[in-house]
Amino acid sequence: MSISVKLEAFDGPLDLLLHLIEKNKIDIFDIPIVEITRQYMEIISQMETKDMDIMSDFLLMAATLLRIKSKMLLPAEVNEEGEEEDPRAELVERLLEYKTYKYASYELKDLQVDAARLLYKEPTIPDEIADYHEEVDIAELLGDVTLAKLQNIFRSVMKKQIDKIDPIRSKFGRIEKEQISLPERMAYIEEYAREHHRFNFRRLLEEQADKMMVIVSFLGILELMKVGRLKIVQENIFDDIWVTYAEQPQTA
Amino acid sequence: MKLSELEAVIEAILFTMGEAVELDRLAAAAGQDEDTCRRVIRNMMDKYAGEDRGIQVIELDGAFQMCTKPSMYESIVKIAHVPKKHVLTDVLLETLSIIAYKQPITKLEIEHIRGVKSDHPVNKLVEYNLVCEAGRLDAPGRPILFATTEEFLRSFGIESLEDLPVINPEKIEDFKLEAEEEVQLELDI
Amino acid sequence: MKLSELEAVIEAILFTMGEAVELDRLAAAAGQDEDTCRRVIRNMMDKYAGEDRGIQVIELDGAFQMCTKPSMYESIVKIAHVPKKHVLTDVLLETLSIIAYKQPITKLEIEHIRGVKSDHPVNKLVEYNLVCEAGRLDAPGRPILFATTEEFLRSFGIESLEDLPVINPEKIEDFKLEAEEEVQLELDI
Repeated sequence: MSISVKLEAFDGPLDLLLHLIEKNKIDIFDIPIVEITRQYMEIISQMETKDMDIMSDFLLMAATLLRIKSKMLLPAEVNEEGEEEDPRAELVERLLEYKTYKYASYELKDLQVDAARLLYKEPTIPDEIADYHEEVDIAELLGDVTLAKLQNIFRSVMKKQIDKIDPIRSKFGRIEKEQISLPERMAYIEEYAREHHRFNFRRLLEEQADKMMVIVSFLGILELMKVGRLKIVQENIFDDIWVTYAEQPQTA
Repeated sequence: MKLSELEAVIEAILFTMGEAVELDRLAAAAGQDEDTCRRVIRNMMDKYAGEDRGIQVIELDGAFQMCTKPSMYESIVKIAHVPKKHVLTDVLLETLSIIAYKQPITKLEIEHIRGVKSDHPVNKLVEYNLVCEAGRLDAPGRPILFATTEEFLRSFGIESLEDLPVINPEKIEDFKLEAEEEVQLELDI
Repeated sequence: MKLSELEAVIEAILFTMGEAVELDRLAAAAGQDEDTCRRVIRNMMDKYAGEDRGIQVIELDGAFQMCTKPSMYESIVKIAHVPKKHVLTDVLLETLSIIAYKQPITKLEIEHIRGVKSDHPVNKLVEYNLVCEAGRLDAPGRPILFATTEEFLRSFGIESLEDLPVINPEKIEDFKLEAEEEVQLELDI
C-alpha cells in the first residue's frame, strides 16, 4: 500500500487512528492491532514534518500501539475480578471519548452557521452618558490583598514557569531530524548487535538517553525483531531485556 | 410603573446598550425586582415573535440582548456591513467542544483527550473571546482552568450551557453498530 | 411580500444600521418602490408611538432612523450608572504581580510567563488604573510597555517600587533545582 500523507493533515495521533479505523471499516471495539499498528507505522515513517512537537505526539502513540501489540502476544492478564483484561481497552476508551467530542464539534459547527444569521447593533449610548466615568474604588477592589500576598503570587507564578521548562524538550531545537530517523537507528542497532552479539537493552540507551531516542530505539528493536534480525529475552517482568543478534534471519 | 411603561423602558435600554445586559442591572435601572423584570422580558419576547417584527430579544446565561431575527439576514446584508466572524478550523472546533462540555478544564486534560499539544488552539480561542480563563485548579502546579464565554453562547445561539446539544449516547452507539455491520477485514491476530 | 413582513424587514434594517438610512436604499433592500416603502414606515411610526414602546422611528430629511424616545433618557442614564461589580480575580492578581515585579514589561512577555493570552487582564488592570502604558520597547513592532501606576503605590502604601518585597534570587535557584529533579525522575528508565 502506498500512502502519501502529510501528518499535519491529521489533528493528532487519535485522529489518524480513527481515520485508519474508518478507512478499514474496523469495529472500534475489536481493533486488529497488528494491522493497524503496521499502517500507522507506515504513515509516520513517511512523515515529512520537521516539527518535533507534532512528531513526538505521533511517536508516543506509536509506542502505545507497540506496547499493546506486544501485550496481545502474551497470555492475557487477569484483573482483580478474575476477568481477562483486553490490552486494547484503554485505547478504545480514549478513541471513543475523542470521537464523542469530534462528533460534538460537528454539531457546534451547524449551530454556528445558524447563529451567524442574527445581527446585533453597536451601542448608541449618548455621549454625555458614555462620558460618565464610574470611579472604581481601588481600596475596595484590592480588599485584603497585601504586598506580601502579591509577592507570594509572583513567586508561585515564576516557580510554575520554571516547572514548565522541560530540559529535554527545550533542547529539541538542536536535534536534527536525521539523528532520530528510524531506518538509520535500525541500521545502527543492527551493527551494534553484530559487534556485541548479545547485549542489554538498557546498555543501548545509556549513551543517548533522551526521550525521543528511547522511543525510536525501542521501535527499531521491535522492527528488527519482527524481521528476525534480533531475538529478545526477558526472564521476568522488570528484568533486564537481553537482545541477541540472529546470524541468519529467522522467520518471525 | 405600569407594565406597558416597564416594557418601554426595557426596550429602550436593550436598544441603546446593544450588548447583553444582565438581569440585575436591568432590574435596578427599571426600579423593579428581578423576578418582575424577568417576567416582563419573557412577555416582551413573545410579542417580538409576531410576524411584523424584525427584531427579537435573546437570553444569554441570565443576560438579555436585542438582535435581528434570522429570517431577516438576506435583506439586511443587502444594505448593512456585516462583521466577519472568525472561521473556526476543525482543530479549533474540536478543542472548543472539549472545553464546552468539560469546563472548567485544564490544558493538560484537553491535550490528553486530543492526544496532541494544544497551546495554539487554546490561545486562538482565548483570542477570539470564545474561551476565557476561569481560575486555577487546586492541584500541584495550579494549572489554569478554561471555560467558555458569553460570546461563545452568542456565536453558537445557545441560551446557557445546559442547552448545549446533548451528545446522544445512542448516536455513539450507532457508530459502534455501523462498524459491526460492516465487513470485518481478516486482520485479527 | 406581505405588509407585516415588509415592516419586519424595515425594522431589522433600521435596527442593524443604527444610523439614518435614506429611503431609496431602504426601498432597494426591501425590494419595494419608494412610495410603498414610505407608506409602510409612516404606518410603523404610528405603531411605535404606543406607550409600551421605548424606541421610535424618526424622519430626517428623507432618511429614517431608529432611536429611543426622549422620555426614556432618565432610564438610560440610570442603567449607565448602575454600578458594575468589580472583582480582582486570581487572573488579574497574577497579572498584576508579574507587571509589578517585571516592569516595564510587554504584553508578549506577560503572556510568555503566564502561558496564555493576556489581553483581557491587562486591559482590566489599565481600566482600574493599577497599571498604565509606559512607552514602547525599542524592538521590532515597538510593543507597548506596561508598568504600575502611582495609584498602585498609594494603594499598597509604598513610596516607590524599591519598597516592593524582594524576591530572593536563591529561592528562584531552588525552584529550578526542584523542577529539574522532578523532570529527571519522570525520565528515569
